[in-house]
Amino acid sequence: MDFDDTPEEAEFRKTARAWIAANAPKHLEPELKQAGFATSGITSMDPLVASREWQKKKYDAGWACLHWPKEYGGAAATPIQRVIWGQEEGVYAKLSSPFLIGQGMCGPTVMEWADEETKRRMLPPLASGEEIWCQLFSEPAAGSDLAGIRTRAEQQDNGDWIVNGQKIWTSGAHRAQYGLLIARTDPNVAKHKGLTMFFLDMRSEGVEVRPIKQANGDANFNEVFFTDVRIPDSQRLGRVGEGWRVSLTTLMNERLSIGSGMPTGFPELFDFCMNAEIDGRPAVDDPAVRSRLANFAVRASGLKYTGMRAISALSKGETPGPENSIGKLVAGSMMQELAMFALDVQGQAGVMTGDDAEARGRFQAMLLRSPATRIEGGSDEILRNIIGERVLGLPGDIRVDKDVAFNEIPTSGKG
Amino acid sequence: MDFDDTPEEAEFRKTARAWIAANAPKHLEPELKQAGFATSGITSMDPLVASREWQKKKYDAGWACLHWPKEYGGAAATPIQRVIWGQEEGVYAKLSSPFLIGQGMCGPTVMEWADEETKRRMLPPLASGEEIWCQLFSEPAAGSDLAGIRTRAEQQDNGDWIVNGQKIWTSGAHRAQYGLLIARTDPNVAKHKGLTMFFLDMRSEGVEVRPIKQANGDANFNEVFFTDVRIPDSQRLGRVGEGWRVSLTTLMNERLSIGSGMPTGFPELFDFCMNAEIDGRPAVDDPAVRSRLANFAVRASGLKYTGMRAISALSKGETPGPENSIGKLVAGSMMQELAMFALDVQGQAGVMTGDDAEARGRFQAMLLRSPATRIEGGSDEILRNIIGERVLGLPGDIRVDKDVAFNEIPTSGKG
Amino acid sequence: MNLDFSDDQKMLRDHVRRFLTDCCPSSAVRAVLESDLTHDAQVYAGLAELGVLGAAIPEEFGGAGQGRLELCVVAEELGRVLAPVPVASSIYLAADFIMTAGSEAQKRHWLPKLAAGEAIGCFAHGEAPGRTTVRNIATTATDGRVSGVKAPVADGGGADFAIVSVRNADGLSLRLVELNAEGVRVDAVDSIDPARKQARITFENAPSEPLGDGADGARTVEAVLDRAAVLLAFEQIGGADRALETATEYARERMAFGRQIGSFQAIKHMLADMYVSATLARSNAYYGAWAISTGAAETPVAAATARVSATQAYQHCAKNNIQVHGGMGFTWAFDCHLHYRRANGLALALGPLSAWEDRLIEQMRNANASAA
Amino acid sequence: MNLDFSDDQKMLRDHVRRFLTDCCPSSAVRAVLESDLTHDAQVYAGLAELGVLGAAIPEEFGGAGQGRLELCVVAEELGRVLAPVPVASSIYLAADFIMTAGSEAQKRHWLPKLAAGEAIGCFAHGEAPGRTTVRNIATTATDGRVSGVKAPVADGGGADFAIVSVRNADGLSLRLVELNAEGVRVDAVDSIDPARKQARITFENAPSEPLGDGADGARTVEAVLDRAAVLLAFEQIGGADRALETATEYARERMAFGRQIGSFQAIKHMLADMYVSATLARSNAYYGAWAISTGAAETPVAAATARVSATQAYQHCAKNNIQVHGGMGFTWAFDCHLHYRRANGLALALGPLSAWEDRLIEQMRNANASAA
Repeated sequence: MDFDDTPEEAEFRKTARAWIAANAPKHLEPELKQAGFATSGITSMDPLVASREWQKKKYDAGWACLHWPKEYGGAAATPIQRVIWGQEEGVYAKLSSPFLIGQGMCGPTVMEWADEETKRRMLPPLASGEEIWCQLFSEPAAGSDLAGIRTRAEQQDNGDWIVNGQKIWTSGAHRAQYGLLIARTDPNVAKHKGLTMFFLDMRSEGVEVRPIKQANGDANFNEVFFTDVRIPDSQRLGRVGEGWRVSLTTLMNERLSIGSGMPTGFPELFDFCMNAEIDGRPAVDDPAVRSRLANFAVRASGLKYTGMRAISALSKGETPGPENSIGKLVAGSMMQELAMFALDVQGQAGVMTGDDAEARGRFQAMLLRSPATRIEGGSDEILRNIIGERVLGLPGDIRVDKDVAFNEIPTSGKG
Repeated sequence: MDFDDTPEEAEFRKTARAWIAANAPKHLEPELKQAGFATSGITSMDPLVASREWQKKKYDAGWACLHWPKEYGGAAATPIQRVIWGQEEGVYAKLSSPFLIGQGMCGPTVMEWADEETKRRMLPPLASGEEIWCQLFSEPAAGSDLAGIRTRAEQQDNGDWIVNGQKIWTSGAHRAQYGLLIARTDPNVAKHKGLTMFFLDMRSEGVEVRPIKQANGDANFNEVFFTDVRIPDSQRLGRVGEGWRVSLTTLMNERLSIGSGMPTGFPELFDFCMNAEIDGRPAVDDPAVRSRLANFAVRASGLKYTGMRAISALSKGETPGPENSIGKLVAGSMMQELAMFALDVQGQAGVMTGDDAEARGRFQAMLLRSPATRIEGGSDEILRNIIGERVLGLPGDIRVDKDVAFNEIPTSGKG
Repeated sequence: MNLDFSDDQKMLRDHVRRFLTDCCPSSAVRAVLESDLTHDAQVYAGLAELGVLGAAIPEEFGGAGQGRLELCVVAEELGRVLAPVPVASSIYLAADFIMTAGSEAQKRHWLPKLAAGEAIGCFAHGEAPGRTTVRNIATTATDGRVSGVKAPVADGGGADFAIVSVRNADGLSLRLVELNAEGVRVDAVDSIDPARKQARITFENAPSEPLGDGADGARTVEAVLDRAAVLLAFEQIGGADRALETATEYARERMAFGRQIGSFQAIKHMLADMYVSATLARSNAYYGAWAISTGAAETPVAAATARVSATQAYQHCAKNNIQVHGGMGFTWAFDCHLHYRRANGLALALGPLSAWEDRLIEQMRNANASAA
Repeated sequence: MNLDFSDDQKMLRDHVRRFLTDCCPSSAVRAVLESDLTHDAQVYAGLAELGVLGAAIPEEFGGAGQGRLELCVVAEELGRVLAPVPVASSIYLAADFIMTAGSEAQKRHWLPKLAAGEAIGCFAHGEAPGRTTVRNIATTATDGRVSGVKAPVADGGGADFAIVSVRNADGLSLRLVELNAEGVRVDAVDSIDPARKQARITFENAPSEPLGDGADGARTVEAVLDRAAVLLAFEQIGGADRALETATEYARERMAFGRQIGSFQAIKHMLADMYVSATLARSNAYYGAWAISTGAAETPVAAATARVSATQAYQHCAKNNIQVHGGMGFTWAFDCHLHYRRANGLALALGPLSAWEDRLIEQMRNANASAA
C-alpha cells in the first residue's frame, strides 16, 4: 500500500504541473481560494469570460476533456491521468463550473448516441468552452420519477418535432447554446417506453428561460418553457421511444461526477474549532465538541480514502467498485449536520450571516445550501434505493406504473 | 395544569393505598425492587406461587382486573382508577407478569367475542390468577405479516376442529391452561379471509411446548407444536373466516399494554453517571457525557409526560389521542442505545457481566435484551407504518398479496 | 392530573389561530423577510388589541392578568405561522425582566406600553463572537453610562428600549437603555432568518437606568431565560407541527412512480419519525408550561428539557419537510425554507442547543444532589 | 497510488478464508461460547501452521517476516467468522510488545513460540471499574514482584504469560509475568461475548521481568494499542461485512406480505445505510493499514480513525442484522447474536469508543499544531 505515483504517473504529473505553472491565471488564485459552494468565486472580472479563457487555453494545449478521443477535442488520456490532472489543476478547476454539465453529462451522451458527423461537429466546441450545454430533464411533476416527464414532442409530416412543455432545475440554461432534452413522444404506451432524446439549439424560437429563486436566495437554476419549439429529426439521439435508455448514459455520468470528491466541510470545521473559543477555552478542547468532531472526521476521512481506493483501481487499469456510490449520500447529510453544529459552536451569534458572521459566513451559507445537496442529482432516498438494488442486489420497489399507459397513470393523490 | 388528583381520584387513591399497605407481601419488596426486565425478580420462593397469592388476594378483595365488569371478575372501575391503582400497586405490579398476556389481551378478546356462558365461565379464573392464558399467534413464517399464518384448522363432520401446525414466541405457554389460537381454516381464499379464532385447553392431546433459547440466553418464550389437536366448535370465537377481525381486538390491546409506561433505563443511567468516574472525575461532569445524557433525558421525559397527557385525558373522561403509539418505538431503540453508552462509560470493563460488572450488570443485560424490544409486539418498522398510516393518514403500502388466494402467494424469495 | 390546557385556554388558542390565519399568511412573513421592515406592525397591533401581549402582565399594569399558560398558547400559534413580530423580545424577555426586577416606576412606565404594543423592548445580551457566557460580556456601565457592542440583538431594530447586560466586579448587572438616546447606534445585521430581524447595538456612554439592585443580575438573567425558553419551545412546537402537517399533506398529494409518495416507506417513516419528535417535544413543553405557570422549583430542569426537546424537534421537522418536498421544497416560492430558517434561528436564540443540554444535566445534577 | 492490498496479500486472504470456512464454522464459535473452553485450540494450531500468526514476526525470530499488511488481511478473515482464538491478545498485543520493547533474550525466547502458537500471551492492563487511564492503574511492582488485580483481561485464561502495566512514579512501566508462577491467580469472568473469553488476574508478589527500560511504558502502550487498533478494526470490518451479507441474504429470501422483505424501503434503506458505514470503515481501515505498515508519523490519527469508524460500523451492522431478521434474529439458534456480542465486546476492547474519539481529535490537534 502506498500513495505514490507509478513512474508513468509521476511523469504525467510533472508535465501537467509544469504546464499549469506556466499557463494558469495566477492573478485569480486568491479569489478562487475563497470560492463558496458551486461558484468560481471570481468577482474581479466577468466569471464566464475567466472560465472560457482558461478552458480555451487548456483546449489549445490538449488538456481539455482529457479522456475524450482526440477527434472530439480530447487527449485520449487514461482515467488515472484525468484524476492526476484534476489534482494538479487544483483551485483552477473551479473555473470549469460552467462546463461541468455539458462536458460531464451531455458530452458523453452525444458521444455514445450521435452519428459521427454530429460528434465531430458538436463535441469540440463543447470541449473548448466555446459552446455551453445544459440538461433538460427534470420537470415540476417529474423529479425522482424522471420517467414521469410530460413535455411533449410531436413529429410533423416533414420529420421535424414540435416541442411543448416545461423543464425545471436546469442549471446554466440562461447561458447555454445547446440543451439535451428528453421528451414524451408517445403517451399511449408505458411510461418508460414513450420517451425520446434530442438536443436542441437553446436560441430556437419558443424557448424561454426563467431563473428560479432558491430557498437560499441564489438563482443557479432555471425553468425552461417550450412553446411550439421546432427540432429537426437530425437532432434526435437514439431511436424514437428509446429515450429512457439514452438518459441512463447521462444519469450514470451525473452521479459519477457529482459523487466524486464531494466536499464535506470537515477541514473548515476543524480549523474553525481550533480557533473558536467556548467560554475562554479552545472549542476543540471541549469533550462534547471533540465527540462531534470525531464523528465528522471519520466520515470525511472515509469518503476521502474511498475515493483513493477508486483511484487506486484506475491506476491499476481496473474499474472501481461500487463504493463511490456512497459519496453524495454521506456528504449531503453530513454537510447539513456539520453546518448546524458549527452554528451551535458559534452560539447565539451563529444566526448572523455574511461579514458579521464567524468564518466569513461559510457555515451559514452551507446550512442554507445543504438541503439542496440532499435532493439534486438523486435524493437521499433514491440513492439508498440504488445502493440497495444495484450494489446489494435487493429486489426493486413494487411498481404500479410499469405496465400502464402513461396517460392512465394517476397524477394526483387528492380525492 | 396540575398533577393533582380530583377529589374522587384522591379518595380512590386513599382506599387503594390503604388496602395495599395492609395486604401487600412486604417481605418480597426488596427482591421486586431489584428485578430486571420482564421478570418479577422473586427468588426466595416459587415466583409463580408468589404471583398467584397476590393475584388471588386482589381478586378476593375486588382489586383484580379493575376495569372488567363485576360479573367477569372485575370491579367496573373507570380507566383513571385503573391508572391510579397501577401507580399505587408500584413494585408489586411486577408480580402480575404471568397474567399480563391473559388479562391484557386474551381476556378482552374473549369479552368481545365469546357468548355469555363462556365469558362467565372463563373470565373469573383468568382474573383471579387461577388460570393462565397464552396467545398463539406468531409463526416462524408469519411475524410482522401475522395474516400469513399457516397453522391449519379443519372442521370434522361432528363440528370439532383438528389443528396442525406450529406457533412461536408464545410467552408463558409452558405454564398456561388456555391459549388463544388463530388458525387458517380456508387456504383457498385471500389471506385475511381464511382465518378463524379459537381458544383451547393447553393440556389437550397433541399440544407440545418447547422453550426457545433467546439471543440473550434466557428462555421466556416457547414454540408450540400442534399435532391433530381437537378443539370443540364451542371454543370458536367469532365466525369462521372472521379470525382476522377478532385478532385486531387482541392486537390493539397488546400494543396498548406494551406501549404504556415502557421503561427507558434513563433514571438508572443518570444515577450511574452520578457515581461513576472517568479519569478521576464524576462521569456526569464530562461535557460529552452530558450531551448524551441530555439527549436521553428529553426522550425519557417526553415519554413520561406523553403518558401523563394520556392519563389527563382519562381523568377528564376523554379518550387519549394517538400520542401513546410512540412509546415502544422510542423506548426500544433508546434502551439499546443507552445500554451501549453505559457500557462505553464503563470502559474496557463494560464487557463484563453479572456480579463482576458495574451497576450489577444491569446495562449489560439491557444491551442483550433490547434487540427483542425493537421486534416483539410490532417491530420498529411496523410501528412507523402504523403511525404513518393511522395517525398521519398516509396511504398504505402497495399490497401484492391482498386479492390472491393464500395458497398462491409465493413463500420464498429464492430462485 | 391535568397536564393539558383548560377549555378557556383552548378557546383563546382558537381565537388567536383565527386572527393569525386571517392577518398573518405567509405573504406577511415574506413581506418582512424580503424587506428592511423590522416586523409586521399590523399583526403586532392586532395581537395587542386581542389582549394577548399583556396576557401575563398584571391588570394593574395594563395587562390581562391571566398567566403564563395563556402566553404558551399564544406562543404556539405564533410559531405555527412564523409570525414576524417581536413578541419574544418584547414580552417573554423585556416585560418579564421588568416584572421580575424592575422598580415600581419602571413597571408603571413600561408594562402598560408593552401590553398595548405601543412600546417594544428587547434584550441586548450576547456579544459576538462566541457563546454567551458571563466571561464574554465586555459591555460596562460607568456612572450610569453604558458602553459596549451587543450583537446579535433580536428585534433590536424595532425596539424602543433594551435591557442590557453589563459586566461588573461580581458578574453581571442589568441596565435599561432607551434606544433613541444619544450614544446609541442600532444597525441591522443580516441573519439566516430575516423574518426575525437581528441588530447590532453600539453603546457609547449611553444614558441608562439600573434594572434591579445590580447584585443578582446573572440570576435574574437565568430565571428570565428559563421562562422564555419554555415560551420559545411553544413557538418551536407550533412550527414543528406546521412543518409536519405541510409535509404530510404534500406526501398525500404528490405522485411519483404512479403512487402517492407517502405510500413509500422512506417517506412514510420519515414522517412518522417527525411525528415522534414533535410529540415528545409537545409533552416536554407542557411540562415546562406547568413549571413556569406554578413557579415550581424544578423550573430550570423543566425549561431546559422543553427547550432541548423543542429545538431538536423543530430542526428535525423543518429539515425533513424540505426533503419530503424534494426540489420544490428548495424553491423560494414554497414556504419550506421559512420554517428551516426559523428552526435554525430559534435553535440559537437564548443560547445554542449544546449550552441548554449542558444546563439540563447541570440542573438535574443539582436537583439530585439537593434531594439526596 | 495503491490503497489496496497486493495480489499476494489477496491470495493469502483466499487461503485463510478457505481454511476458516472449513475449520471455523459457527459451531466452532458456539463450542467456545457455550463452554469453559478458553479458545479453539485446533483453529489456533491451524493458523500457526499456515504461518499467519508469525506473519509480522521477523524470520530470525521464527516468523514469516512479512509485515503488518498480511496481519490486516488475516484479521479481517478472523473477524468474518468470529474466530474464537487469542490472535489479538497474543499477536497484535503480546508479540508486538515484545518486538517493540523486549530484550533480545525475550524476543528469542517468546517470539518463536508465539509464532508457532506454542505459547499464548495477553495484555493485562485495565483494572475495573472505570475507563482505563494511567490514573486508575493501581498495580505495582516492587523489587520485581507484581501485585494488583487486572480485569478484564482478554484471553487471560488461556495465556502462558501476560504483559502487565504497573504504576510507577512517572506513569507506567511494563512487566512480563508468566502466569503459572506462584502469586498468580487467573479466574474466568463472564462477559457479553463468551466466545472471546475474559479473565481476572490477581497478582500477589508475582515474579516478573521488566519489558523495556521502564521509562517510557505509557508511550509503548500507546504505540502498541494504536497498531492493535488498526488490526482490530480489520476484525471489525470483517464482522460488519459478514453481518451485512447475512442480513442482505435474509432480506432476499424472507417473504412477508407476499414479497421479499428486501423490497420494502424500510429494510432496503437500512441495508443501504449498513453498506455505507461498512464502506467508510473499510476505507478508513485501509488508511490505518497503510500507516502501521509504513510506520507513518500520522499513525495515531490513522489508527484512531480506523478504530472509531470500524467500531461504529460493526455495532451498526450487527444491531441492524438482528432487526432485519426480526424475531428469528433474536433466537440463540441464529448467528445474529454472535455478531452482536462480538461487535459490542470489541467496541470496548483497547478502550471504549468515546476514548478513541477523544484521542482522534487530540492527535489531529497535535498534528495540526506541529504542522503550523
